[in-house]
Amino acid sequence: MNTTDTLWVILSAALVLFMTPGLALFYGGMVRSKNVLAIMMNSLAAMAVVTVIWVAIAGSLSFGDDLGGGLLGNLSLAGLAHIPSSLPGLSGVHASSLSVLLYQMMFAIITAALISGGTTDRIKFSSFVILIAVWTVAVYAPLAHWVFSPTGWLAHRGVLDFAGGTVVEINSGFSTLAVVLVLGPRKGWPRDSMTPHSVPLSLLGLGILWFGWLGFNGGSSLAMNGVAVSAVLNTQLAAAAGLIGWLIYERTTEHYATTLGAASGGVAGMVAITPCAGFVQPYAALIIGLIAGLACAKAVRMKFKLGIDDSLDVLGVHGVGGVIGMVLLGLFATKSINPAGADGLLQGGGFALLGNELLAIVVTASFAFGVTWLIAQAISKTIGLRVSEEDELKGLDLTQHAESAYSGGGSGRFSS
Amino acid sequence: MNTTDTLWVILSAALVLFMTPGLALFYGGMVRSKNVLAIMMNSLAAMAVVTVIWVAIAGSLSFGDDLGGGLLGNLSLAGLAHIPSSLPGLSGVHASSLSVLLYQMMFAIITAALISGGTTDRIKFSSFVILIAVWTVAVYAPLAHWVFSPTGWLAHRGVLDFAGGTVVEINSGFSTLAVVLVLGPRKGWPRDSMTPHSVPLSLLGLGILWFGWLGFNGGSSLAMNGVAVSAVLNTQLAAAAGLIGWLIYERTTEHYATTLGAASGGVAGMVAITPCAGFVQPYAALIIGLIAGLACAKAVRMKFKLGIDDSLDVLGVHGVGGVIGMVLLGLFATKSINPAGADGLLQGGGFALLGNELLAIVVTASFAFGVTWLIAQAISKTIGLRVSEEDELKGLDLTQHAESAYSGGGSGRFSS
Amino acid sequence: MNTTDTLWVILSAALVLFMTPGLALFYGGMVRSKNVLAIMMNSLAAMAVVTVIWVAIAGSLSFGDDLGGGLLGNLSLAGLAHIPSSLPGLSGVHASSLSVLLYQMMFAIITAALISGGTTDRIKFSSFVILIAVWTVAVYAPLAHWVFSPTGWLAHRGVLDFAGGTVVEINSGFSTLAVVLVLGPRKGWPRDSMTPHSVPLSLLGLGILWFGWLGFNGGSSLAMNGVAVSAVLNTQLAAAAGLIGWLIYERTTEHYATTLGAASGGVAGMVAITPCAGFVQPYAALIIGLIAGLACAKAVRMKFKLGIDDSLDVLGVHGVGGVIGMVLLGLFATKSINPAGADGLLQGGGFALLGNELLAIVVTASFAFGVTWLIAQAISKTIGLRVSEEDELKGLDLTQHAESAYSGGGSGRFSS
Amino acid sequence: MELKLITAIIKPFKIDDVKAGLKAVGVDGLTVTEVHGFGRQRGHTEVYRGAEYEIDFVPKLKLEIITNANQVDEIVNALVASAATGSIGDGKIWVSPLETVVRVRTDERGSDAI
Amino acid sequence: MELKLITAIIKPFKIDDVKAGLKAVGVDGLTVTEVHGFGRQRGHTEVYRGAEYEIDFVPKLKLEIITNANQVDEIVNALVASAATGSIGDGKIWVSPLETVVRVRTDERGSDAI
Amino acid sequence: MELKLITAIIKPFKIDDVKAGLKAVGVDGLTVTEVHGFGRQRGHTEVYRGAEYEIDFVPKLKLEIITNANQVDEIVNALVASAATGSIGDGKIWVSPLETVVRVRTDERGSDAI
Ligand SMILES: Nc1ncnc2c1ncn2[C@@H]1O[C@H](COP(=O)(O)OP(=O)(O)O)[C@@H](O)[C@H]1O
Ligand SMILES: Nc1ncnc2c1ncn2[C@@H]1O[C@H](COP(=O)(O)OP(=O)(O)O)[C@@H](O)[C@H]1O
Ligand SMILES: Nc1ncnc2c1ncn2[C@@H]1O[C@H](COP(=O)(O)OP(=O)(O)O)[C@@H](O)[C@H]1O
Repeated sequence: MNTTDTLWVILSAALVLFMTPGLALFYGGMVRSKNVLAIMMNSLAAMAVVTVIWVAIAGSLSFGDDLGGGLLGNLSLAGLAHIPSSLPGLSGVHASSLSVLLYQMMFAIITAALISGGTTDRIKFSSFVILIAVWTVAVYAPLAHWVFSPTGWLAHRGVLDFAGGTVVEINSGFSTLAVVLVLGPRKGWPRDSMTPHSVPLSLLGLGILWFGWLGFNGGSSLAMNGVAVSAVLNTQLAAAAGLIGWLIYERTTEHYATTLGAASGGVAGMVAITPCAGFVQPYAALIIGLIAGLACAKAVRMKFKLGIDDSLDVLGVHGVGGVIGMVLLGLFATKSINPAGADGLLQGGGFALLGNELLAIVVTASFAFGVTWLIAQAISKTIGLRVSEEDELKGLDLTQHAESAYSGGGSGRFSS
Repeated sequence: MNTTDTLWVILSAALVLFMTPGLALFYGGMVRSKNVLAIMMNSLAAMAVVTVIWVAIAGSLSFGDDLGGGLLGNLSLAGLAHIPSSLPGLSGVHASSLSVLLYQMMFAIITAALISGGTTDRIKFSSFVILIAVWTVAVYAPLAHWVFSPTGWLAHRGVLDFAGGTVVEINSGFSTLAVVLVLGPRKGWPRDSMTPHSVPLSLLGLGILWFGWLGFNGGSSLAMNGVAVSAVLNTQLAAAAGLIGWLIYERTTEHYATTLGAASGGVAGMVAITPCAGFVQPYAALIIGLIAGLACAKAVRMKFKLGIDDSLDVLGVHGVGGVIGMVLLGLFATKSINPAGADGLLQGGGFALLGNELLAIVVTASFAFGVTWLIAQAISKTIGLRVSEEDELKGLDLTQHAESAYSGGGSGRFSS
Repeated sequence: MNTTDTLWVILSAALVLFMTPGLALFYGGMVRSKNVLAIMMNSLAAMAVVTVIWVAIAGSLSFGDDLGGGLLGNLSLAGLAHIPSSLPGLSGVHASSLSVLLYQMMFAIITAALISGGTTDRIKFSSFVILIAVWTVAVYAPLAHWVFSPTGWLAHRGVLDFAGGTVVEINSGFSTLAVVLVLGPRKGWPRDSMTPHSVPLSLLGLGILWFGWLGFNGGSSLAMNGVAVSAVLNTQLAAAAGLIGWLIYERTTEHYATTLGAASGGVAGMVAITPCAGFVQPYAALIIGLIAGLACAKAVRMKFKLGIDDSLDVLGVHGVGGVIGMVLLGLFATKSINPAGADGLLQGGGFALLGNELLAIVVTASFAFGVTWLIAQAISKTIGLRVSEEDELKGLDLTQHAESAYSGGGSGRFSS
Repeated sequence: MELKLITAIIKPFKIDDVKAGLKAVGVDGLTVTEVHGFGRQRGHTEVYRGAEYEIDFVPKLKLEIITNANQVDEIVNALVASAATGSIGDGKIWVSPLETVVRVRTDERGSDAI
Repeated sequence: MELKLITAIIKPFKIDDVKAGLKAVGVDGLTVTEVHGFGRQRGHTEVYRGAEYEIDFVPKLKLEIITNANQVDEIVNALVASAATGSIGDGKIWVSPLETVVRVRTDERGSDAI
Repeated sequence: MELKLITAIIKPFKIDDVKAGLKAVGVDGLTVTEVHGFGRQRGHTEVYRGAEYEIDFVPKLKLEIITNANQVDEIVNALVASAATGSIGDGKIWVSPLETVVRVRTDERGSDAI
């Protein structure tokens, strides 16, 4: 065990863990004040439930010995009781295996939490908990095995994905789409005004996400080396360029530049750089971020035409941004940054990598959408996925959690 | 000096430092809007006053050369001017001594800040400052010496406490109880409604606490090694299980699951794992967290019967959670995780460790309660501990600090 | 490349990055609710625009090969495409060069963002963006070269500045003064009430700033060693002492102690210790912090007499605090903490260092003020620096960004 | 012409419907206040760490409309029609006499000021 | 039956007492607004980085109660009894005439609507 | 002595001027409510991720002043003088009859209670 590498992985794990409360704030600020606790609670639930499921089984399904064909890991790591000094296929990694599993746990948590951005304001709390519990095992773990474990079939084919363009971003985007289609739009959407109740809360969330994302991408080198430094730098560059791209879109098409747009652009840039962070040069990171900012700004405006109430744009930002990142990785990847990577089309590597990336996009989107749709349908048909109309009107904070986010005080209502 | 170990300790110090503003938010959200600044100011005061006192004297009383019998350190480290390359009894530690003292300073800060959770809404600011200044020297430093310095009498007897189940958790719980008994309940408690003015602020605080606690427990290995990794992992597991435990309690006894309950459960789990983090296996961390979540949920509901206005449940969460952690450590500790530890009852180690842990619980609770009660009485009898009734009604923000937390603007009141 | 050093620098870079959203909150809480998004957006803009400009050119102007006379770097590092294994003059640094450039980028970002504290509530968003873009090249980069690059003329003369007392603090203070003089005061200032709309937001910002500043100063050793530990410790001590100093000023002259004062004092202490962090002993850090707290508390009260609406006191806190830090460094610097430093007047080093520090203060303040004034004038005379009176009255959130920070919900206004 | 003040308490989520209903009868000015009502409609329970609070105040909007006396009936009917959901808590309307109305901008008085 | 509107300005922390006092005389509906009052009661000073602000607006609650004319005295007395603390700033009560009251849900008018 | 209630809707940023104007004519008590007005004055547009919202409710302050009838004209004129900016949306004033006024603290009634 290399202690510096382990320290880097542990630090990155802490940063990724911190992203989930950051996401809770980012999302919480965007909903109406009657639903802010409910959506934050979804993130808290992910922090608790996914942790337990990861330790119990999902971590092992992802990183245990391959059961065959690169399709799934076995239960050798279940309970994290007996951890080999290096995980299957990761013998080149000198960070402690346990630290790697801890770090990867944080990815599963935030990916599950992302789904709440689509389902907010109407999903039953208990159903959300069941949804993400099943989904972590049935959707997340297989995808993580395919891509993040070197023994997985996509990784084995040569698919590159530095920190989760597929497993985290495309997966969350298309999984959310599936749940949203089963759930239906919010009552009153899009006619009623559903403005963010606290944009500063969302900007704070963005700040935490940005901070954490440096570890999210940086830590994926699983070692403190030049690749890690590049990954951190590229994340910063793509966030900046994404922010600028989104604002350019707004200014040129709609004559204003919003703070929520800036925040969303920063996220879009970081989403897109996620698969690329340790494989591309700084100039490419700027291009990738800029394109993602522009494209995701456009994408989130299309849901109104499609009539899909993906409330906080998980598909538009994470799904679309993830696809963009994977495609552009096929163009910009270069071994000069990471010898363990590959050269993309524009780096003289031909179409091989691009083909692999496209395959991974299609596979991830289809698998995530399909299986999640089945899970959502099953829950919907049994215990129900959605609160009653009356409860939705009153707000989920009161009706799901018996709480008000903000209260004045006296008589439970007036400041005294 | 080992640079990686030092880096880990410094990073952990920064994370623990960050927990105190996190606590200020966690607490600040739970009080009425007229008292939010006052309780946050208590945490700020701890960050300032305890820092100075620690450097001047308390750090040396805790970690200086033992004066005899393991009861107190001498003043060899006062002013942090002449620091030996290893602290007394810590020759196996290769992180810089100064970094260890810095890291330990952060523990003293947050422990002092925790007291404000019981005394909120009615304690005079100046009295709070004097209280924690004296308390850091008279209560915290001796306890830290007994348990955290290997030359302290409890440590020497074989008491295990990884990161402060006694020094931080039981200590803060019972110290707060003492101050609260001297102070009396808030005017109107429990009849009047005193609902949290901003639950999102508390959830943000929880997010920061969770993030920081990874360093709080992880750093206590004072080295980047397998024990540190275990400690971080166990903290995450206990937080998750504690959150689940608290919600189970709420759902089964009161038919709802609240976000404040989830946050409180996460804290309860982390409190209980604090003494255990580097000594137990992952499955044990889950059990410890779960029990703490259930038990603390029950405990906070008992103050109404006892008529003790421990306003934000420092005793119910930190006192009770700390006791649970220490007891369960006596059951679950295992040398397989940490050869420098011991085997608990369920790990074939017999009753030796359990006995030691029980002794430490009793000693810590009695000492903290007793000495703090004397300090609080002395202040109460001299300059007074409590604001006037009128000031309490108007709120401490206005009357202690001449500020309003939130204001509309124009004419000092209306947005313009 | 030393991996531990690199890890420390990367971690510090992340911490400094996090300070900018922290600053956005610190500032955001202090303005009226109609301008909170606008001022936060200024920080977001700095995170995006300065990043791109740094990579493109400013990083190279700062740390590229000296063009002659220590006045400016060349474009050898432009685009961060070809990075030597050590930067000019920094051959003793073993952290990766790219990590150092990343870390330094974060300094440029926050220094630009600081300017918004003076210009808030009335500056046009587009003009602010242009201002900081030009300023990063024309003001920040030269100063960074002079002081932070060992090949710069001030550094070469023997000026000591550990983490930016000149480049960050004095620079931001006097640059802001220049813009504010061109811009003029806010409509209604100082007659109208302009109370902070959310002090808890500011306190949260302070918490993040304090956390991040440990890395801001600590990382400036560019290595994990005893100097880094001292720098982190001294930062904590000066923050604590600054907080206490400011409160002492308030209590003795105005009979109250405010939370915003506490927060401001913490910042003042950290500003003043910034140039000194790795060069002085703990007792000196306490003195420096205390003096800064007292002096900056006094300084911010003088703007009313001078009639200068430096709205959130960038000059009073960062300008004055930076000057104090540089002067006191001339007194307290000691080679016993950092052999690469010098001995100050009180440490038997004579007037040499003090003279250098005074020179650096004068040079920085004049250069920053002068060039920034020209830039601000140029913008003011062309596209204009300030929004219309009507827009200022309505608030910048609505008129610059088409957003409201807080909204109730239904009909865009009332919670439903 | 005599002037009246119509005050209506309504459920917040009906504000858009009510605005439309009022527009249809020619009302193009009104003032809205966020209020809390107490009446037959049950409130709700909130729980924080086991402490239960019965909140019987329900959020409502209060609308104030100044109008000529001859339009009162029409407006009241429009309010009832657009604000009613049929469930408890739909609110109240009351009408009070006015003696003067002034437009601040122009100092116009009476009907002209509306 | 004639109808009246009783408006009361009270200190916020008295709301529970007042609610109880009103219940005792048969009032089971009212509407509350958070307001700021200005009067004899002194406000307070706030200070932010040395800038002092005199805030003379004091938080109050405004209660509006529609009732039959014959109950006005009883209700006003109950208000006075339950809201008074004896210190400056306890507030005011005023009574105004009403011409109609309507229950939105049922379109009932007059006393039936209360 | 007859009593009246004067209600004024004003632009929020005029509150200090209005307070001064009222003091000059001897008003030393009033109650303020934050309200939203809808009228001729245009609102504004907000945009969040491309979703545009027209907000036509404009923030206003409502002032309520109880006074003796013989002072009504003077107060109304002072209000107009101090609240007017000349641009659309300056607000309205209306005057209503009152039947009683009570000071809660002392149970004084009528003019003495003001
Ligand atoms: N006597 C009253 N005086 C003033 N307002 C009242 C009165 N009674 C009811 N209200 C207002 O009307 C609202 C609805 O009344 P409620 O009794 O709940 O149902 P309904 O309108 O169906 O009779 C209340 O929330 C309150 O705001
Ligand atoms: N002339 C007035 N018109 C309207 N409201 C008033 C008037 N005078 C006082 N008030 C209201 O009554 C409250 C209490 O009045 P104040 O003069 O402070 O004390 P008191 O009620 O003891 O006379 C004020 O805060 C204000 O809300
Ligand atoms: N008919 C009305 N009833 C009640 N309030 C009104 C009415 N018309 C206007 N108002 C109030 O007066 C404010 C100003 O009215 P508006 O028509 O915008 O401009 P002006 O005062 O110049 O006529 C509105 O925002 C609203 O609060």
